[in-house]
Amino acid sequence: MSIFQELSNRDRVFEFLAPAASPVDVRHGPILYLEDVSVSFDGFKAINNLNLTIDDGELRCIIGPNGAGKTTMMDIITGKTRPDTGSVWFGSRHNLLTMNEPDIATLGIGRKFQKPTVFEALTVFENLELAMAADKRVLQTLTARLSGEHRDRIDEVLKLIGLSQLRNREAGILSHGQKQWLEIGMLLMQKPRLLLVDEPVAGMTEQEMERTAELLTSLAGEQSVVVVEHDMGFVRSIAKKVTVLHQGSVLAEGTMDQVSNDRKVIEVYLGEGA
Amino acid sequence: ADDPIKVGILHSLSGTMAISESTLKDTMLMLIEQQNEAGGVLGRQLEPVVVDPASNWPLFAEKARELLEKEEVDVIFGNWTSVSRKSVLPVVEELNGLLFYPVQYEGEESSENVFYTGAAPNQQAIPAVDYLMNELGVERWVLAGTDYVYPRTTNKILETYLRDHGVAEEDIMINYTPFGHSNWQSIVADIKKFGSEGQKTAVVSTINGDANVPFYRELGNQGIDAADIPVVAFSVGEQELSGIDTAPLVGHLAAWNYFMSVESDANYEFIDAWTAYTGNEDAVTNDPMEAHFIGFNMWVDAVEKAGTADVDAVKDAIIGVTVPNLTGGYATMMPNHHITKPVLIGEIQDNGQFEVVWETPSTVAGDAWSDFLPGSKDLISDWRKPLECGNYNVATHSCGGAADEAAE
Amino acid sequence: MLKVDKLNQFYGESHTLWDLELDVPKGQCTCVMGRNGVGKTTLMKCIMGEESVKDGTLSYNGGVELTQQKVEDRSRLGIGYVPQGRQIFPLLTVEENLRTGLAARKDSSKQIPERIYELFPVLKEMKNRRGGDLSGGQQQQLAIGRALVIEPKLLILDEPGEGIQPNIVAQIGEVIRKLIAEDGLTVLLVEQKLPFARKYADRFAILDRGRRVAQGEIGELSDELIKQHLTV
Amino acid sequence: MSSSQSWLLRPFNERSTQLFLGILIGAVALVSILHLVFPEDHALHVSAYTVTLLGKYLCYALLAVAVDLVWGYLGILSLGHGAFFALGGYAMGMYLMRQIGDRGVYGDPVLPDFMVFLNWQELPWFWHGFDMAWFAFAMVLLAPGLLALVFGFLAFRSRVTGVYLSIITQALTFALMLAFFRNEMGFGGNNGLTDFKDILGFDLRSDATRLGLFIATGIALAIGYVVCRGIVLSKLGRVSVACRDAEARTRFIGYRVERVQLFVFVVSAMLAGVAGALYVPQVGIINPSEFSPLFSIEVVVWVALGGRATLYGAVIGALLVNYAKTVFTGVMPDAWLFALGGLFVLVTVLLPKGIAGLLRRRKKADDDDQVTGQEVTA
Amino acid sequence: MSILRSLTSLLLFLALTVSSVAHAQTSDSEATALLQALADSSYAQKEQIISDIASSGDERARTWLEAYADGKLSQTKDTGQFVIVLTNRGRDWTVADALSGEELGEMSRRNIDKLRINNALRKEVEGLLSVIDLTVDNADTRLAAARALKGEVDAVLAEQVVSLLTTEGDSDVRAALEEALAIHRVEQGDLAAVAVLSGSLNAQARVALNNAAQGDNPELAAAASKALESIETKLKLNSAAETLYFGLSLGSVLVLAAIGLAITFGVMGVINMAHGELIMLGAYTTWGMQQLLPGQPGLALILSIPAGFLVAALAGIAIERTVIQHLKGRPLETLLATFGVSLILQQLVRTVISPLNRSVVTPDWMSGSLMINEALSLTLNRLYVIGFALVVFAGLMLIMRKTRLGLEVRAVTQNRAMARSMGIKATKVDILTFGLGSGVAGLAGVALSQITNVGPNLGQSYIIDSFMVVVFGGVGNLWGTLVAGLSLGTINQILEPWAGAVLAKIVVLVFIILFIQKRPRGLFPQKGRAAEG
Ligand SMILES: Nc1ncnc2c1ncn2[C@@H]1O[C@H](COP(=O)(O)OP(=O)(O)OP(=O)(O)O)[C@@H](O)[C@H]1O
Ligand SMILES: Nc1ncnc2c1ncn2[C@@H]1O[C@H](COP(=O)(O)OP(=O)(O)OP(=O)(O)O)[C@@H](O)[C@H]1O
Ligand SMILES: [Mg+2]
Ligand SMILES: [Mg+2]
Repeated sequence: MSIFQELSNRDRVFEFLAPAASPVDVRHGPILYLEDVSVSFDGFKAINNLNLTIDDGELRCIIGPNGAGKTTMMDIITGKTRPDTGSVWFGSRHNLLTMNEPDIATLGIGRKFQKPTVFEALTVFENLELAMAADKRVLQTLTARLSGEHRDRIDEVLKLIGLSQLRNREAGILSHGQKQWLEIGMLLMQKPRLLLVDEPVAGMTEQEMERTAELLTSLAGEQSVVVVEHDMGFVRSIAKKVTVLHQGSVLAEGTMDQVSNDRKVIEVYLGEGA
Repeated sequence: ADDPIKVGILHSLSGTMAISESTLKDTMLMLIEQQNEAGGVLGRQLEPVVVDPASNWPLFAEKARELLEKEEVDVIFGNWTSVSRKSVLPVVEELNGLLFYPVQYEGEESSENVFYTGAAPNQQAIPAVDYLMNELGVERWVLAGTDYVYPRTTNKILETYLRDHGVAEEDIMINYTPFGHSNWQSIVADIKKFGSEGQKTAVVSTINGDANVPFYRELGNQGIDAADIPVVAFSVGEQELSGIDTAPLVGHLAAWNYFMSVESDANYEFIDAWTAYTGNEDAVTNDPMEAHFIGFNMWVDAVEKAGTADVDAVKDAIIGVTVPNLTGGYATMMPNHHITKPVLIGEIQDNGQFEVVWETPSTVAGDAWSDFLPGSKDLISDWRKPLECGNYNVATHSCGGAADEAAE
Repeated sequence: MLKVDKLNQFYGESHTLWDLELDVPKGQCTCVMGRNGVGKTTLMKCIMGEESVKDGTLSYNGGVELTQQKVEDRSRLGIGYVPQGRQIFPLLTVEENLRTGLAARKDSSKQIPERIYELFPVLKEMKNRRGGDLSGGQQQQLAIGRALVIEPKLLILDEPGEGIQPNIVAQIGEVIRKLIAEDGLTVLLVEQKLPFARKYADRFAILDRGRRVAQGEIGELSDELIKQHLTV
Repeated sequence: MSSSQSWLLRPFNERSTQLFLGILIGAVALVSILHLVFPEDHALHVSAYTVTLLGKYLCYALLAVAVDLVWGYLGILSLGHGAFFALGGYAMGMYLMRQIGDRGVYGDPVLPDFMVFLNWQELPWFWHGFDMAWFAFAMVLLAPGLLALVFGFLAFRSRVTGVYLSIITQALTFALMLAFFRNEMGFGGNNGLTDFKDILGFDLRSDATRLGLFIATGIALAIGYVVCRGIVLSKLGRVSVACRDAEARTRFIGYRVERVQLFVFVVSAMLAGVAGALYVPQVGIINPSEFSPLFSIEVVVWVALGGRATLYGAVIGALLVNYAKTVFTGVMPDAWLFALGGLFVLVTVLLPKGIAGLLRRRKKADDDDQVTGQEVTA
Repeated sequence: MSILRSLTSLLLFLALTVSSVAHAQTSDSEATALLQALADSSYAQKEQIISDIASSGDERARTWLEAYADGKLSQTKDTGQFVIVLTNRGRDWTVADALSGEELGEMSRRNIDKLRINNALRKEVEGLLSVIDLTVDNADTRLAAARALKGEVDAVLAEQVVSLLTTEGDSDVRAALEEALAIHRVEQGDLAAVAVLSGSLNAQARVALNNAAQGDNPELAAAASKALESIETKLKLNSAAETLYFGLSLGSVLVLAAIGLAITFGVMGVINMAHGELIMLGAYTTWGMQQLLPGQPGLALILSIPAGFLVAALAGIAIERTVIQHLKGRPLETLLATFGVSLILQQLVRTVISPLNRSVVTPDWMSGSLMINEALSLTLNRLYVIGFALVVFAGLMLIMRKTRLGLEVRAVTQNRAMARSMGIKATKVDILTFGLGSGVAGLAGVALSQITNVGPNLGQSYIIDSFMVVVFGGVGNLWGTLVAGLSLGTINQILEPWAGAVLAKIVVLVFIILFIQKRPRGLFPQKGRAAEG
């Protein structure tokens, strides 16, 4: 069975893709909850009273014009940027605003960056190894040993992202698209509860896009996924629910059809041709 | 005919101390050249071995070891800073070498293997203070120095000395600055204030090296005149002055055992030789150069007296050796390995020279252990048999720690 | 306008471009396609001189041999470059980013052409913001704008639509066509997205593992070719 | 890769470490044998002078390894590692001073000479305990370690990076230098600590003690190297590299960058301390100039010259530069700075990856062939 | 006090002769006898002879006394002729006959026997000359002389001062004379005179009031204490102003030293360890210029500004071309190479010029100080340096902001490949910028030559501070360098009086370390997404 067939088999999820046991409490509702979040840079309001909830296991697409604040929103969730006001909760127990980046990552929020950033001096394999869910405290990392199981896991992801042959090359020499894939691979290795994926298919071919779509839909359910993308074909192929951001707050929310017929959305984002 | 006698020269030619030390290397080379022209010593030629310890103290020890162990030199002339001497000292003692140290220093040391041809505190600091007190009627004192052992010790000694002479505590201001200190504004302003309270004030400066130029500049610019608040320096000589615009400094003082301006035939000869050697009409001479001149001649005499360059023989032979100094008198090597020196006080002239304004009536013998420090007032040093002790305690009649060890 | 002939390029020991040949006719838009890592970006860098070539020729505008030209002079010859990954100057303001392009302009004008701001109004709005602070898509617009400042005769675009919102992508396509039509601009485009390529390009060339494996009018781009060279 | 082993054993499976340890142990053994077996006037005799000199180089080499660990792998260009080296040295120096006992010139059983003649009445509190070897040796690790811990904790917590970090490490060592210069501090001021007599009861002037110290330094270097190599080869080593190249990104996959930095920094500081401690009895003096910022910069220069991020490159660099210094200062005392400066310039310009780069270039080429080979066949 | 005696007698004499314009000229033999007495007598006797000379009425007396105070009045050993030394550098000195003033050409210095003088005598002579000055036409000279009288007035002199006051027309001189008189009167217990001294910043006045305040006369003591109080507050203000000035001047030295580095390191990213040596080259250029133009230190200094810039800039460009250009993209390695360069440059200076410091002369218009009041004067050399630093800073700011170079160099450092693709001539930009940064270092050297040593170690003493300032201010921000330099300087000077020089420096360093914790990117950080990576 090829890995793709396996992946498209929705009712079975790979062990290695299953989220690590995390103490996130989702019994009382959404996994991610943003309320009245605002942030401004030198007086420019990048996020403006943003409210957003993501349910556990949901796959959500977020679209919106350039500069709408999508990446900034992810920055806030992952602890990179502190909002001026508002609250951000992960499950009902964790207030993300009180935590720093590694804590948030350890809790189970993984992120793929818009501009692919990988560890250029390390090999592709090592990039994945580091991302792998594990005890990431210092001494544990020092004494960590790579078991056969771990290896298999990395190998599988390598195959999935098509970089098996380049596994021992330094990540710095990868082409732009290859780095994109490596980032996705690192995200998978992390086994997060919530995946934040910023423009996953930029620079990919049609077919790769399909592959990515399959991958992301297969993850949803067990894991929650938030995708930001400008490629409408791709969004259409995966989206159940779409949120449109504009000038830092939600402009529209609904199914892809609802949204793409919204006048305002067409005006500020899709354009008449789409 | 025989193998040459090797003379090690251990002066920094690079790094911060090169400013002071590199001329001493040249002085030694000149002296050796002259000696060789005169037939060498015991009919043997002298061969200089120059190394560069690069103003790096551990490197001084390493280079001393190199000279003694690898080059097997018979004598070393070298060092300037105290710390470099301290670093070299154990090596010279261990390998039983000979070291001639040409710079004024804080005393409190006497080694069997080291000959101190520079001034001890009683050959420089104390007479200078006497002069200020008696001739100029100074009543308030600023002791300004660079923060290291020489100024610290000298100032400790002077403090005791002044207090003994009835100077009140609030009439002494002590100030230390780091090496190479260049921003003297507020210190000079403080001195100015301290000096403007009615009594005659003087500054005793043990400020070292590069810090002096900005110090004197600041004095000049803030209008502190030698007639109002004279500064007497122990580390500023002709060589240091050659790097300073001396016009604003005229009248400030320095205490040394030699000045280039001293009028004596020996000095004229030395200066002529030096200018000829360096090929520089304006080359200056200074006190440590004279110390090397004396030390070198003493060593030559001792070797000739002993009939060998062997360290132990020379060590014994040199005590009591008397050679002419450059100021028209004689210097004798004392049993404590220090020499006798006249003390001169000079005023700075606008041409970078000193004018002698006062001198001790006779020469003063260097005192290894100061009488003005509680820890050392009972100590004496005598390297002659049978005492052979660098720190003999006349109160307890015992030789200190170093003797135990020598016995081992 | 540009003719690439027998181009070979190495990264250290690894041979990346193999005897590559490519024709970019004047006044048309040629689209280079290929899977990830086949060497598209490398080819563009070779043309711009950012990577050195082992052998082969790049003759530009009827005879100028680009490989003989200094990197700085290539833009002065009228080649505008929008690199992959934007490569804007992050600590310069938007306006300063644009002004860097003035160096290579023939008329040594000191003004940024108003047209750029008309095309990308967001750049005017954010004139005084640092380039690095812009959102991804804004940066991409800035990169394109910056290339247009030098008023190029040949415009090289390496995946220009990446990260830009759909209506502006379409607008960029229109602009390209307009410039081709009005100013006789030549465009060399790297693009993965078929609809965009089909809509705005005149010709295509497909790279695979460092070799050119197909080329022709855009209409000739068959599903079979796509299957063979563009799918994994 | 031997990734299933304990991190400390891993380096032993590595070719380069085996080679390094082989050469190091071989050289130390050879020098010892030549020193002991041949009589002094024999051509093959290695003099005590040379032994001590080599011992000093090895101390520098260990210091360079410590610097390379933080600079090469963690990306922290420390311009203040001399501070840790000097602190280790002072800890050892204080022990050695206390060992002098009443054999000092003033014969005071407790107070070191410099305190006597500056009129100190009693031993300052921080000098207590240094008469005991175990305490002093613990301080050799603890003093630099603790300083690194506090300093690193503050700096890394505030995410100080790059040149900012470099400059505050420099400020740190500069401040310490000025502080130690102060005679009031009770560390002997500019003269520092000297005139040591013996260590653990062995006479420091005897050749046997010298040889012993040299061998101890060799062993310390070997252990230090293995520890560093172990860290580098472990996952933590790769995390360090990740921090070096993309600090922020490392956080997003869940590593507490500041702790990684702190751990490696403290380890490195302790190694530097050990190097300093072994250095002091061999050169016979410790004074504040070891704290001087220019010394720390020089150490960085050794590492760069040898080849950054290789560890053995650091050793090569330290040995080479210091050997060159010894030779040049003797052979061409007036012009040696030209030679040394020229060496720095030429190596940088001609050998981008330092001297280690020369050695590695061949190996790398082999690896590359393999990879491209794979690609073609795949 | 001996000086009073002679002052008094001289004043008496002057009072008699002030109207008779034509001074009698003593015969040469009388003069020779006087000079011979001066030469032969002991220091104690010389005092009397000086005042004899002063009151001899010989119009050459002033010349002799001046020459004597300067240490220029000498006697030749062979002929016993009295001469005045004109130049006293080197082995042979040029002299002129003391009696006829006729130039005698060069003479070996060993043949010249100086008439000995010491500080006490020098002060005496100066006192005499200044009393003569009290009656000259030039008001400024009179003012200086009157100021010198403060604290020197005694009963006899007081009367003379009173009579001088009747004829004195200049108000400043009058004020000074009155104060001098008041000091004397307070000493005598005159209550009314306290009022004159109240508010005076003169040190002697303070001493007099202090004594009065501690005296037995309760009324006088109370008045004196009150006067002192008002003086104290004034003094505090002045000393605060002084500290601020010291701080600014130290700060401007730091700024000057660092500002070139703010370009080469801050903007270009080259860790230029040879920066200090470029400063040193600037300082040596100044020295060289003064050697070329002996006797015109001021002109030489001004010419050194362009020359120092050029020399350092060319040296910088040479470094850039031979070394740094090969290290593109390896910024850390520039540290290694430039460290080597700095060693070479240092030793080069040692070998080619000298390991010793060189003496750079301060031109007259830069030495001394600008007197704001008697408690506050600003040293001129530092005042000029502050101004110079600001001018250099402004110039640099203009270049970086208003010319294309500023833009291009930033583009090149941020993304060299892309900048070249945009048609920016990166090599040219490198050369120009590095040359500019180095040239500015040279300018710093010119300024520093007026403050500190000109020697081979000059550079080393500034390199650490320079990096500290640039980084503290925020890399890449020129304003940051300015503010950082000035504030570090000021902090240091505020701390120094109570902490001492060493501790103050340590505290400043610790302050920097702690400050960076609060602002990990310096005073003026590069903000935003790009900077945070
Ligand atoms: N540090 C900052 N300083 C100033 N402005 C900023 C900063 N960070 C973000 N912005 C502005 O905030 C807005 C939101 O940016 P963000 O990157 O979140 O947009 P986005 O929705 O991800 O856009 P895109 O689709 O182009 O990636 C943009 O206008 C950007 O210029
Ligand atoms: N600096 C480098 N050193 C070695 N190999 C490199 C380097 N840069 C790129 N490569 C390799 O060269 C090949 C071509 O890369 P290039 O960036 O040209 O691909 P591309 O066609 O533009 O891909 P993408 O569609 O992902 O942008 C890739 O396999 C890449 O791994
Ligand atoms: Mg975005
Ligand atoms: Mg590409």
